[in-house]
Amino acid sequence: ETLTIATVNNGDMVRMQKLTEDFTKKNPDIQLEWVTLEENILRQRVTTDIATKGGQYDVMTIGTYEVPIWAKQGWLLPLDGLGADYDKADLLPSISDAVSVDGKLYASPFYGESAMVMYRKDLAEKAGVTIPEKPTWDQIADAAKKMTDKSTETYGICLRGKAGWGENMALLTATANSFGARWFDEKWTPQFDQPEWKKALTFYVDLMKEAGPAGASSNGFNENLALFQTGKCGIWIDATVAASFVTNPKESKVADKVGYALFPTGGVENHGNWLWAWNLGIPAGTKKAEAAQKFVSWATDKAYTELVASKEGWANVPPGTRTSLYANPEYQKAAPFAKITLEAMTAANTSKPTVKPVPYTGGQFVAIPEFQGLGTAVGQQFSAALAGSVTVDQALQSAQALTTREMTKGGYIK
Amino acid sequence: MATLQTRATARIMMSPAVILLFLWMIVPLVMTLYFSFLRYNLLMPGTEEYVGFLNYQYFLTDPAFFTALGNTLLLVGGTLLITVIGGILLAIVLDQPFWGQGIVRLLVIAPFFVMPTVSALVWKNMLMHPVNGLFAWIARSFGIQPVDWFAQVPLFSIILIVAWQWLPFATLILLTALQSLDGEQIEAAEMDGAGPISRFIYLVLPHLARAITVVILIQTIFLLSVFAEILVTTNGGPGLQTTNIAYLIYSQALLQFDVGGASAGGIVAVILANIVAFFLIRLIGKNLER
Amino acid sequence: MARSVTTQRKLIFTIIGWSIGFLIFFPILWTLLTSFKTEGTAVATPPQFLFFDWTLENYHEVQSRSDYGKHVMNSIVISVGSTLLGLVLAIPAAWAMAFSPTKRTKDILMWMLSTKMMPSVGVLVPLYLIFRDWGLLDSRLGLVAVLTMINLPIIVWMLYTYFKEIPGEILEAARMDGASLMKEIIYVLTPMAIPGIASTMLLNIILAWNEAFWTLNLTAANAAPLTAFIASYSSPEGLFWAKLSAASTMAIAPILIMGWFSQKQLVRGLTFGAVK
Amino acid sequence: MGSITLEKVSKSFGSTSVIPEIDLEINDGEFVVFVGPSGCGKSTLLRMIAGLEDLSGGRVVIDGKDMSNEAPAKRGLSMVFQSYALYPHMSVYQNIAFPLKMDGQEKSAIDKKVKDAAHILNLTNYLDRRPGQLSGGQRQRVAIGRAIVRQPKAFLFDEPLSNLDAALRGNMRLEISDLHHQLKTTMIYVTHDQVEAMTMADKIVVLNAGRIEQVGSPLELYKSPKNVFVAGFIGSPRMNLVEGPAAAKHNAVTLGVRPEHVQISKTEGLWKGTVGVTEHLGSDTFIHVQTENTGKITVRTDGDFATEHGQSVYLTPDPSRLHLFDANGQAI
Amino acid sequence: MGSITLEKVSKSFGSTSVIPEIDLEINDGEFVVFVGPSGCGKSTLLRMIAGLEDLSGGRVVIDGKDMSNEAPAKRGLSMVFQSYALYPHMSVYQNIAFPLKMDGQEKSAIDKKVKDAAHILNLTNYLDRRPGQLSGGQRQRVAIGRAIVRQPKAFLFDEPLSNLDAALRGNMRLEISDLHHQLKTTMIYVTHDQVEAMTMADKIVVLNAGRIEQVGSPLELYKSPKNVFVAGFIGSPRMNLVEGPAAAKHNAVTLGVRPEHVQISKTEGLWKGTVGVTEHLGSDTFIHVQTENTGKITVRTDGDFATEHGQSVYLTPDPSRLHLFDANGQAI
Ligand SMILES: Nc1ncnc2c1ncn2[C@@H]1O[C@H](COP(=O)(O)OP(=O)(O)OP(=O)(O)O)[C@@H](O)[C@H]1O
Ligand SMILES: Nc1ncnc2c1ncn2[C@@H]1O[C@H](COP(=O)(O)OP(=O)(O)OP(=O)(O)O)[C@@H](O)[C@H]1O
Ligand SMILES: [Mg+2]
Ligand SMILES: [Mg+2]
Repeated sequence: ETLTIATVNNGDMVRMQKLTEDFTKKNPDIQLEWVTLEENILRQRVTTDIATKGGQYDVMTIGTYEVPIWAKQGWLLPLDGLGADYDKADLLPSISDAVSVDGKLYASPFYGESAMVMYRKDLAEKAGVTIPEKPTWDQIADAAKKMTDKSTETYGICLRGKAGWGENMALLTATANSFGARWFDEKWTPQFDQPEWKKALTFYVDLMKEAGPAGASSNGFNENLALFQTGKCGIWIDATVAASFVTNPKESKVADKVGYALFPTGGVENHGNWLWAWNLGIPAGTKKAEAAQKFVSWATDKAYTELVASKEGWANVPPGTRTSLYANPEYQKAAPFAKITLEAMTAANTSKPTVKPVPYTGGQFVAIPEFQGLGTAVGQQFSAALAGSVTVDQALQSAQALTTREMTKGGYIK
Repeated sequence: MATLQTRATARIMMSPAVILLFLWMIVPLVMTLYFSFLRYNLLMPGTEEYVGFLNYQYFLTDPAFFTALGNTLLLVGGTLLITVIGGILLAIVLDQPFWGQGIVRLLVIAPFFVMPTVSALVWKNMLMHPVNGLFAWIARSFGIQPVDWFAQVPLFSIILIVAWQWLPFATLILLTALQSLDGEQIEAAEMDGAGPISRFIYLVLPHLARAITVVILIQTIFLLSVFAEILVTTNGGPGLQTTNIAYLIYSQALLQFDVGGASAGGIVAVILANIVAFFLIRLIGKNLER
Repeated sequence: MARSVTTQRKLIFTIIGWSIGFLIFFPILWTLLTSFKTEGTAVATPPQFLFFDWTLENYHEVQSRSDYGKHVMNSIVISVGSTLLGLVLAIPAAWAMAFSPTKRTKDILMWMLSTKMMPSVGVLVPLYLIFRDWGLLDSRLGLVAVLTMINLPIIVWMLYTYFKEIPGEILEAARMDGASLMKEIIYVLTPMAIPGIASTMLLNIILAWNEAFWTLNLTAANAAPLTAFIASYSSPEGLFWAKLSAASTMAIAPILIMGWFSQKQLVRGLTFGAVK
Repeated sequence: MGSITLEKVSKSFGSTSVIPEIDLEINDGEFVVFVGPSGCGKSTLLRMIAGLEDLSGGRVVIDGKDMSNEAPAKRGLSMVFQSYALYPHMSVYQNIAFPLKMDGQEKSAIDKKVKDAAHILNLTNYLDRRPGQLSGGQRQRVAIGRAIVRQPKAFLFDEPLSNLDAALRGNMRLEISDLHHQLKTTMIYVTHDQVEAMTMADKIVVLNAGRIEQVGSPLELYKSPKNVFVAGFIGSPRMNLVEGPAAAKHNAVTLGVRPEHVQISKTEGLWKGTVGVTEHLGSDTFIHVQTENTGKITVRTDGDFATEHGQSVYLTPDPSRLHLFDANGQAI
Repeated sequence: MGSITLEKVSKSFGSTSVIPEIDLEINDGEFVVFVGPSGCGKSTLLRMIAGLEDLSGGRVVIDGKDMSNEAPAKRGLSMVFQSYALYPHMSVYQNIAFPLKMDGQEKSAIDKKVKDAAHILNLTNYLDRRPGQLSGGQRQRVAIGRAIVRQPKAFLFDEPLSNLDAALRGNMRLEISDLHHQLKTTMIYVTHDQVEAMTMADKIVVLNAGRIEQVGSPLELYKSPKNVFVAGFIGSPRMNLVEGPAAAKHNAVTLGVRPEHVQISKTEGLWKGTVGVTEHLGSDTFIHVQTENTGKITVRTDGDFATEHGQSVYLTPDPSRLHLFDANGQAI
């Protein structure tokens, strides 16, 4: 039997691919075929395939955004044959919630992340600022401005700016959450005309203008990572996985100078509710369900963590899925950011992303099928605001208009 | 050539290609047309229903539509401008005798072999990046504020990348055309007292007209559907500044998975492309027949 | 124009020519150089041009992660296969158009070309459904079929222009000599058009090689060509410039080298016979 | 074994009639030349005989059999094209062997026939060359070689020499004539060069706008052209055609006299004129005289007659060699 | 106002010397024809005069001024190319006007000159056409028109008629001769066709392998060729050149006699032979006779001499018209 596995080209998955042998040794009757793709292309491919029942894949790597939507459509097999060693109870509750529908697990988390603040301790010291463990946006702004020194190409803060629902809109939705804003009210009316959004976006644009790097409007995760690693950023607020990259001395000039803090709050008690996990799911149509479950359980159980640790060291194990990992002293030693990561993950609540009531679940995204298109369209407006080609007000107005349009078309607004 | 027999065989010989192409065109086209009248989102199966012209209405009234149309024309026009003018200049340089001509020619045609995605990635990240990019470094070495390409001049940046990929094509065609210019004509003009510039204006340019037409025709066909470069670099942003029709349809089809909307968009694009083609054919008809 | 070219003039053009050539080639050169750097050096400022620690690590990494050979094989099969199939379909069609033209020949040609103007993404879903039903998903055969159809108009058009350069008298001579239609095409037309056919082939192999929409969207594990290979290196989480450069170099090297070796033919191919 | 009859053959392309209706008899072994100005339909007629062009009406009968609807290959004719139409990718040997190969003949038989043909045409040393490596005359010979090996009922030539330069044309003319003497096969030869027509033909067919103006032997046409067209077309330099009183004197509308039949004198004669351009060929001299009443007259004298531009001279046509034509251009 | 002197002019391409060293004097108003076989350097020489080709040595003096290093446009010469080299995208009018426009002349002046030229050349009705819409002869005239409007010191023609068919070539020959009489400008005319050379030239320069074989008027060359090369080249049909005993009798290595100076008889004569191909031109007949001892001899007789293929005849050369050459091919 040959399993075709679609996966994203991130480091942890690549590592899993290299450990294939361990699995095939244990299951000599199962061969693995890997299809590794860049995130956006992967999403297109698997979505087209599953929606048309193309049946090309037996295991798919999907995000927390897709799991609930697909599960509702009955496209995913509920994972009830993962074996005794799987220990479902060990999963972080927030993650486990995100990949379950009606209490049933529809995908098994491979690694998870939230967002947090990473900053340069040396620069902060030089600028004479301290960043508390639970900062507010004002504190961040103040610190960023003080750290900025454009003559040495040191920028106080690096934030995502490239348009895209998974790029700038992830950060901006989380930021908006932390400012008390929401995408929709209970009747699915878009809320970009509300003061909370204006406050959040104005804050973001102003801060980036003053303390951000050039070209911020086309920076995504990778661009910011490169900037931070080469020592050009004072503060970077992004996904928690970044921590393992910036502390890797082989790649990073600033490996030993990074400090961490929780995602900032902006007046309300909300740390943005950023939660993401890449999960392994099994399409309902597969004829190799049993083998697929075997593989999923191999790749996501505790033994796999130990396997990686033994081959590549504890710093490289996939983070963010299991409580037991964070209790492991060896991991804590290898990953100085473990504590903050865990805190951030537990703080994220996807069923109640904002302080005001909303009809959707999510966090840095809204878990409705239209969100990819919508988020990207709104993201384009906001990145235009950041680039300075439109004002914040214009951007919000356009966002409101186009969101209303799409929601009407989608039948949400009657 | 023209006996009844040969004409009959000709029809038979042509039919496989024509029939297959016709099927290739018509089957997806009919399906697309059919889908375009449905509410059909891949992510919400089972909700398909006939909605009349709703999808068209939404596509055409999309505030992004006219911007995208404009951007499409700018992208095609700008790229054509750069490649044709650059191609002519380059062809003239390459036509002069100099040392290592053959090698330079190889260097110049190389971009044509690079996959669009690869070239977009390389340009965006390694060259145009305002902080880490090579251009920024060069600018700073001269003490100039580096250009923030994708924020300040996003569409132009895309045009630049696309033009880089197509410049070799234009150069090669124009170079070949240039080399086919009758030497005696140039000599005649020389005897007639025409200097290099007059010769260029009165002889070389008109001689290249046909080749330029070919460049325009072929490139337009390919440029109308550029989207990989946009996807990789700007995702159509900031704002709508780099969204073209192809990208707009892409976002409907592969971000929203709105098959109905994308189909309507596809039909609109086909119509637009045919309008462009109509003008092109009239242009070509005149110039190719000669 | 056999007047001597002054050395000075030649020198000036040597400088201009090489500068332009270098500038245009630079992005590729830079990719090549970057592929030998470590990820850290790849993003370093100021950029390192030649004096860095050259490493083959990226190539090792790329090789160990994906089956480069399989992707290359797929690329070759798909691009060559679709081109050959296209030729088989196009040669008779072009023969008919060139040597037995009717009033509608030009229209048919233009119509064929206009089928290329359909945005592929608009017809993805219909085609995906057809492919699924016919079991062609992720098969080389399916891709060969699609790319054949995509490039067929160009192949027909190019062959048509080449065939038109062949004097009809030669085919008539063959006919007088007793050759049947099949023999006329096999023994006379095709060998005479070899240069044209070769350049058509080259250009279409390149176009098929670089086609990145259908090859990505209709394949999974088995039939994925180099475009899919590249898609597994672009923008993952973490630094990737050097690895991407290595992968890019590997993806474009075969076609680049082929293109360079056959550039004489290619020039002909590119001009679509339009420039005589 | 090689007689060809055209019966009411006509041809139109779309609505334009190129050949209204032609009847023609070509006997076995004859060398027939179709001659006429460019665009008069010579090639079209030849191609209809060959089967490369459909008939719009009428019949083509070869050796008594109606071949009007037969495929070219079946008619047993060979054709030599203006552009030679050699197969550039085949060697001379292969070119000549091609029709035999198509005929499915045996290797050894082919070899013998090709070598024989090459011997006749002096091509033995070039059998391995490609057409591109041959001179114009050699290519022409290969084309002929390809035509002979099939031992056709008749050869069709379409302006086979028009791409050669003057000297070579002269030589090839002789070679083709020689060949005809050797093979004694029917040949139909198209040209618009009247010198070729005169020197090679047994029978000349003069065509004009798709119509046959006259059929006859070269000397017949030279001596008694049926009409003005033929008179003007045959003979070099052209016959002088005079209208007006000079012609009226003989009760004709047009009077023709060939340059070689005009006497020139510095002292006296019928027509007075001044010398224009004089062309010295060495052996002959052509003097173009602008006469006072009868227009430009060309006179041919021997090489030694000395004149100067602008000089006054007198011309006298030989009265026994006058050609007279009526208002319709028909000979009286 | 139009004399051209070549002094020790030489040319080599790389290491191959194409023109060893040439001295030549061309007088104002002369019509000089360069003639010689293909590849002998005619075009090269002409192009050196025009300035389109560098000199490897020597000087080109035009009207007493050394122009060896002057740009083509500065030399005041006009050239008509073999391929016409018309500007295909310009109308006839624009083509002719081009040199004037380049000269920066006024619109009205240009218009007058173009119209005048068109009038001289009978092109008035075609001024709006593109070259592609013209016949060969008309194109040729446009090329000449473009050359005249500049009122150059001299015209250079490089095989201007070689792309035309026989009849047209005859006409254009006359037209160019006429033009020369009209304009009286120096003309240098390159051809490899000896008929053109003979009929048009005031002075013929026979070139062979880059060397001048003989310079003289057409009749001089015809009557007393300096060597075998010139003898064989000038005259049509070619002079019969006989070696062996027949020549030795006259103490020469080669004996030459022109076809028009050989008597043919059915009964008696010096050389016996059999008739091969006979070419009837109407006015003359060329008989190709295979003699027993002296090879193939061509004889020219008048149109009425009747022979048959294979018939025995006797030939007698006119003793007063024999040309004798020594072992080096020089005339004795
Ligand atoms: N395929 C065609 N369609 C329409 N008209 C044609 C076609 N072929 C020939 N003609 C016309 O038929 C007439 C006769 O053409 P044809 O080629 O037989 O002339 P020709 O006597 O051979 O002339 P030339 O001496 O120039 O070869 C011409 O007026 C030509 O324009
Ligand atoms: N650019 C060149 N490089 C090298 N050799 C050349 C060049 N141009 C001409 N030649 C040689 O110089 C010789 C004379 O050439 P030229 O063109 O003057 O001959 P021609 O007498 O005009 O012949 P034709 O009658 O064929 O036009 C030829 O042997 C030719 O090969
Ligand atoms: Mg013809
Ligand atoms: Mg020449």
